[in-house]
Amino acid sequence: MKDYLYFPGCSLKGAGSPYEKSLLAVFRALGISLTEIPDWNCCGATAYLSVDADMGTVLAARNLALAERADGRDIVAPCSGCFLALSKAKAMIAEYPDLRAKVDDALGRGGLPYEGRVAVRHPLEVLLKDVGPDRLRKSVVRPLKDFRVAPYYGCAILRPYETVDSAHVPTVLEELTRIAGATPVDYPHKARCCGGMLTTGVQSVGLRLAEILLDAAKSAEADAIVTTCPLCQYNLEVYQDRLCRSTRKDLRIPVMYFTQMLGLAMGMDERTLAIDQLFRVPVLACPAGGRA
Amino acid sequence: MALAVEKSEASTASWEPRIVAFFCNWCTYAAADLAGISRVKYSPNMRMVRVMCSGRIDPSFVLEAFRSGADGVLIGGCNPGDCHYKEGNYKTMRRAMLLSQMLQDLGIEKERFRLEWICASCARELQTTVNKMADDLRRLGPLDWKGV
Amino acid sequence: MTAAGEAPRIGVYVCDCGFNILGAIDVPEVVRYAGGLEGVVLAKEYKYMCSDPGQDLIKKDIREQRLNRVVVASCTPTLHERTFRRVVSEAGLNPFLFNMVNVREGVAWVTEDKARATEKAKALIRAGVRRVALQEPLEARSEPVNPNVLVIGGGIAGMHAALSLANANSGAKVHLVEREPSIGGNMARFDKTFPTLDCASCILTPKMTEVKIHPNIHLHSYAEVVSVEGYVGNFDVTIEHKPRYVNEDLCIGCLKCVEACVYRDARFPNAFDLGLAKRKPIYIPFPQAVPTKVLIDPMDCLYLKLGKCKKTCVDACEKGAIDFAQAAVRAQVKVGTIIVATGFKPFDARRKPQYGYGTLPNVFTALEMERFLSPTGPTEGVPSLKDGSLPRKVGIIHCVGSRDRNTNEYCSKVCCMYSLKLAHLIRERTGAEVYDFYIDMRTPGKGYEEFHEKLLAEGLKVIRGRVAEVTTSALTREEKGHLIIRVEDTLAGFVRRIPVDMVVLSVGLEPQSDTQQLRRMLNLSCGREGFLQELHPKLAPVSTATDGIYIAGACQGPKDIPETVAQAGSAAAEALALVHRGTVEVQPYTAVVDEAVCSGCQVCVGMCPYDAITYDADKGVVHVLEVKCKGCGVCAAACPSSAIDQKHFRNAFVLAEVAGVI
Amino acid sequence: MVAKPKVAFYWCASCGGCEEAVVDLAEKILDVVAAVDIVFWPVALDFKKSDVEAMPDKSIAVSFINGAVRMSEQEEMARLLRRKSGLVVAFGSCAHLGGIPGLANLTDRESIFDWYYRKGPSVSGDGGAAPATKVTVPEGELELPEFWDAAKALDQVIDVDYYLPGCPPTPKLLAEAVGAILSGKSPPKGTVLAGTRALCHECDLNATKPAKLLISDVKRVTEVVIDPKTCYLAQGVICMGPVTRSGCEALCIQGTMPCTGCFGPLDNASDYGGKALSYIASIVDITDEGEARKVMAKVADPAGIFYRYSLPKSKLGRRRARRK
Repeated sequence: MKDYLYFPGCSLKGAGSPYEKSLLAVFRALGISLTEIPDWNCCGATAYLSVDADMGTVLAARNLALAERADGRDIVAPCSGCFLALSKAKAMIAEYPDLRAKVDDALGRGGLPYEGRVAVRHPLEVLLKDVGPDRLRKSVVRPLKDFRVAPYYGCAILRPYETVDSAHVPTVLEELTRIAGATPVDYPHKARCCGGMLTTGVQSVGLRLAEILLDAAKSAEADAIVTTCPLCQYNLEVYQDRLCRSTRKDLRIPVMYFTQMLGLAMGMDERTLAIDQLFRVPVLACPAGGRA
Repeated sequence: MALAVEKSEASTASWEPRIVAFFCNWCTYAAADLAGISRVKYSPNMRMVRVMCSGRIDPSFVLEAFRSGADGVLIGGCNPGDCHYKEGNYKTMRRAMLLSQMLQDLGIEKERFRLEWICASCARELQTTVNKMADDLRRLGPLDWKGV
Repeated sequence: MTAAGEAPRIGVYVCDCGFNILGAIDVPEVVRYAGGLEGVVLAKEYKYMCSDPGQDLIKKDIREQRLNRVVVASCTPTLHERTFRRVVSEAGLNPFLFNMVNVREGVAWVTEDKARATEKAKALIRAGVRRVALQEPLEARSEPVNPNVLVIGGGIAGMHAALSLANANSGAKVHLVEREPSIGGNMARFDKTFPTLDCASCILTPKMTEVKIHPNIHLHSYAEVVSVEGYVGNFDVTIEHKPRYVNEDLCIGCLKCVEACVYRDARFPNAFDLGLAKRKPIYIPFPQAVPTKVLIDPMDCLYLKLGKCKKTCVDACEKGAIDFAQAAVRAQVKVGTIIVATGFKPFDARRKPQYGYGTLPNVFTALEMERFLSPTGPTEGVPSLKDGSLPRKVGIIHCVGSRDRNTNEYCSKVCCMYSLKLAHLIRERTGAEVYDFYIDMRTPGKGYEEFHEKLLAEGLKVIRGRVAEVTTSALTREEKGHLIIRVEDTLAGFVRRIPVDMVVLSVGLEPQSDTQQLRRMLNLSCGREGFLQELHPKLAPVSTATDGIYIAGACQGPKDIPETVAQAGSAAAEALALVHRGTVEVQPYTAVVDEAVCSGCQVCVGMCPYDAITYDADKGVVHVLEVKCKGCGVCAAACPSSAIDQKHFRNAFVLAEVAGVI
Repeated sequence: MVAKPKVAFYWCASCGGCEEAVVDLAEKILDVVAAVDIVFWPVALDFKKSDVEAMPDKSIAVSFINGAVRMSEQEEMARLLRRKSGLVVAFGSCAHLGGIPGLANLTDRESIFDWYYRKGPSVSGDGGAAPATKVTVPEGELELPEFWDAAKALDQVIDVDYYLPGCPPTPKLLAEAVGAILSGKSPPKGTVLAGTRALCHECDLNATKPAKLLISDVKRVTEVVIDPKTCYLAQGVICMGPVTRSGCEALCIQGTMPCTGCFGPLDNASDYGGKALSYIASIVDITDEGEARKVMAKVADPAGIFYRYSLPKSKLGRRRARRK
């Protein structure tokens, strides 16, 4: 089985820890080892980017360079923000020589060469392309029957690089949902902004976007939203009560990670998958808990 | 047949490479026409000699060009499979492979002799090819061939 | 010394071409320089060499100055070499003692710096003069032209060309090849045509019938050209007829077989209706199909698929026309000229997923809408939603796949007009409120802008802006259950969300998907968009780089019906001109063998793709069969003894040119 | 009795094979000796340069000079003989085209000295020693011939009347040439005293060529067991027959050895190597670029193969002079 380097990034070590727990559990169960990139640093996304874009790129490049030095295996970057930041850095450095010079200079001072050899992968890709639907299906011991899922991709893993899936009509999460034995519901917002960035700035707008999403998922009669991004998960989950009050609509719905969904289907318990750390624990029609 | 090398009057202060280009009538010469019609500008260092098919180009033409003062020679033909005469360009391809090697053995850098497939609608490709070659030659400097 | 023996007296003529050359090159300086070149007795500048005065100037000098060589430095030889060769021969000089130097396309139009352009022009003229001094008189060969013409494609272009040719009664037989079971092309799918809104089938159907019955036209429907060998005047064409499993000669199109088919109801998508309507395994593509013959789809027919069926169709056919044993048959025809009219393919709307084609209900392409609007179409002329109800609001999105870096950068030219037409018809048939989303409204053409005005007067809602997406993502109660079109209204300056019931995508025109194979088969070239390349965009719009092959209609680029018909007419005229002349001039650039030098090594024999070289074992030398030689010169380059040379492209000529340009 | 015409033989940069060719005249040499008076032949007779200098100008009827001109001394002798002779015949490939010594033009003096006097594995000592044009000995300072940067064919230093091609010329051609010249039936100046067509014309194997001479691979003699009854080219073995002047009666080919081109180019050939290269590349019937590249790469050292005997007389003449 293929092994990978692992770039957790800040959020998986913080608010996104359920993501990390479930991810590691699922990958371990599938016999895939993830080795943390030694001495990794901030991916350079968001805040840094808005202060000094080049420095943001350099930060990302350092992680890539460290990965090359480690052994050059593919990097798995679960957080959408990190995934985009690293992919973007790799692409831009390859395209713009002057940027490349800056990067070389900066890393050079630390005696760190950068060649751009390593690939940046998203866990979804790894699951569906490397492991493959067949092995996944085999690993499912408890199909999540009658569990209606609203797949939610967020923005970053589809745009601008459509490496994971099409930005307009993505289908991988649906496929994974079916593999887990659950039912994907169709709704038009699956790749739209969750409002995440904005809730910290222009909150009214951010919350409106979250509301649209939750409303759509609810009216599609989903039992849960399954997402790929810690920020989306957080943003869609924490404001639910407030939105219910402000909009007088029932917008309460569990928001879980795709790794948690898969883990459940693989028969893992809620503690292992840190589902108990979610605000709202999804209610499964089928018996919960360890292997049946 | 020996040729007298006649240097051109217009004496430009900075040295400019001379590229002799053999273009096939159907693809690359047509591309050059298209470049003209579409006003696609390229380096005037390249001077075209039209032949009906790139397969007409006798390697001796190329040697003669270098001998008489060319700094670079460019051959332009139809893409593989597109030859107006079915397979002339394949002969050109093989001759060019051998010739390029022989020229390098004689100390003529491979940048100085190029074979490019440039189709009738490839005005842009023509432009990039010619400009790049001119730049390469400027970097390499004059060939100024001296015989024995 | 020249081939003719006497010392060269060369006249050099440099053309200003108005300001085209004069503006970019120091012409007087070039003329001064040319005057001093060896063998040049006079060098002149003139405003337009190709004009009558320009031509007379040359003739006069040839006569009075006893010029025996002429060089004209002007545009590319592909444009005017013929002209000037004619000129010199009219003055009694052999046309091949003329040489054309390309200082317009080759220098003036492609060079920034005037000084360097002038230097380059001098070099090219120097080369041209050295070359012409060596050139020798030649006789152009002429070969007979087979009067028959091949027309590839039975759309409006192909049919019009075929009829124009056939009506000339030139004795020419026209072979019209259509790969679909019926001729008519895309135009047969339309209900009305812009801007006159006259009924497409009313003007098309008679043409189709005429094609069928015309004594001078041999219609090969449901057939494809599989190979073309030979050259102008003498093409050998292989046509493959696909099996209809129905004997075309016996079938009278009574359709009894169709009624009798074991399949009670039509359940297979009908290609002519783009799959919107269904048909049986045995069918005619559409009521007015020509030829009006049924055919069987082997993928659907029980018998052809599984080998067992009651074969009720066979019993139903009084003529006994049904023939399950039928197989593809190949026919050989000889023609002298070829007209390519293979048309276009509509842009695949799936390539713009944000518009929801194929994923969202009630999103259709314009061509599908044409079928909905056709009285013989799936909805008998009244477009309706999937649930059968009539749309109350319809959005038409322009430039789908066109003027777009991600798909096609070019403008497909006809979409604005057909969108307006569709808007009018949809409104007329359904009473729906219609919105047109456009980037620029392009309506050049007779009566086109007036049509636009008429539509605006009718209350068409036009919104200027490239549509961002079509979505079902409703934000308000009103939007729920509708298709929402998100667009930045570039005139109002804000983003609009317009809920509609139905969306029509005005897809652009693309080259047929097999254009590349066709191009190779016929030795043509394609422009960067993939449409077939004309010889000259202005002066030879229907000719191609391959003599005797002409292009008409949308295979050359997007165009509307009037333009297509006009092109088809001129292509027919070009072909007829050749037929009428009866012979073609073949450039005498053939290979020649110096038998005193040839060692008979036979390297050349294997070089010639036309088997024009034969080995004479008795003499131990090779001979070139001039009629077979196409003049590529590959053998000359390969000849180890330099015993083979190419007329007009002799080693000496090329080397003289090389010396000249350096 | 009338004085017999005087004849001189001289060798420049050569292997001595041409001298052998003279001896190979066997008994015919007696006729020659009977017919002429050999006044200078360093390899066989003891004459000195001063003896030649003493002769009146044009007093020698014919001088047969073989070998390439590589050193100032050889040029000096060539000029001297030119002055003293009515006719000068470039004798053998080296004098005719530069020959095998001409292959030295694939490099230059500096590189040659470097290898032979400094870097070569067999060089011992400090490797400081290298040929010089002056050397001081107890008796005083001696002047030595200069080793040129490039080798030349004879007619690149003096005017030549006739050429006898071959490495070496065949006794038959030599006899014919001598006969023709002495009998006064001398051909036009500059004539190459051999065939006028390429070798295939007189090669027996030419008849065995297939209808289309196309090959899918090129082989070196070491790679195959050549079938002596079939055209070597048809077997994929590179043979210079098609580009090379006839006259040798396909001797090598009769010895199951493909022609290597010692008789050199035909009168009107643009460039020997260019032509050889062109026809080989042309008959290799491969259209796939990758495949073609593989096969073409098997033509190792194209310059060496195609200019084996004629580099100095080729269009480019030598490897590009090194930038100072």
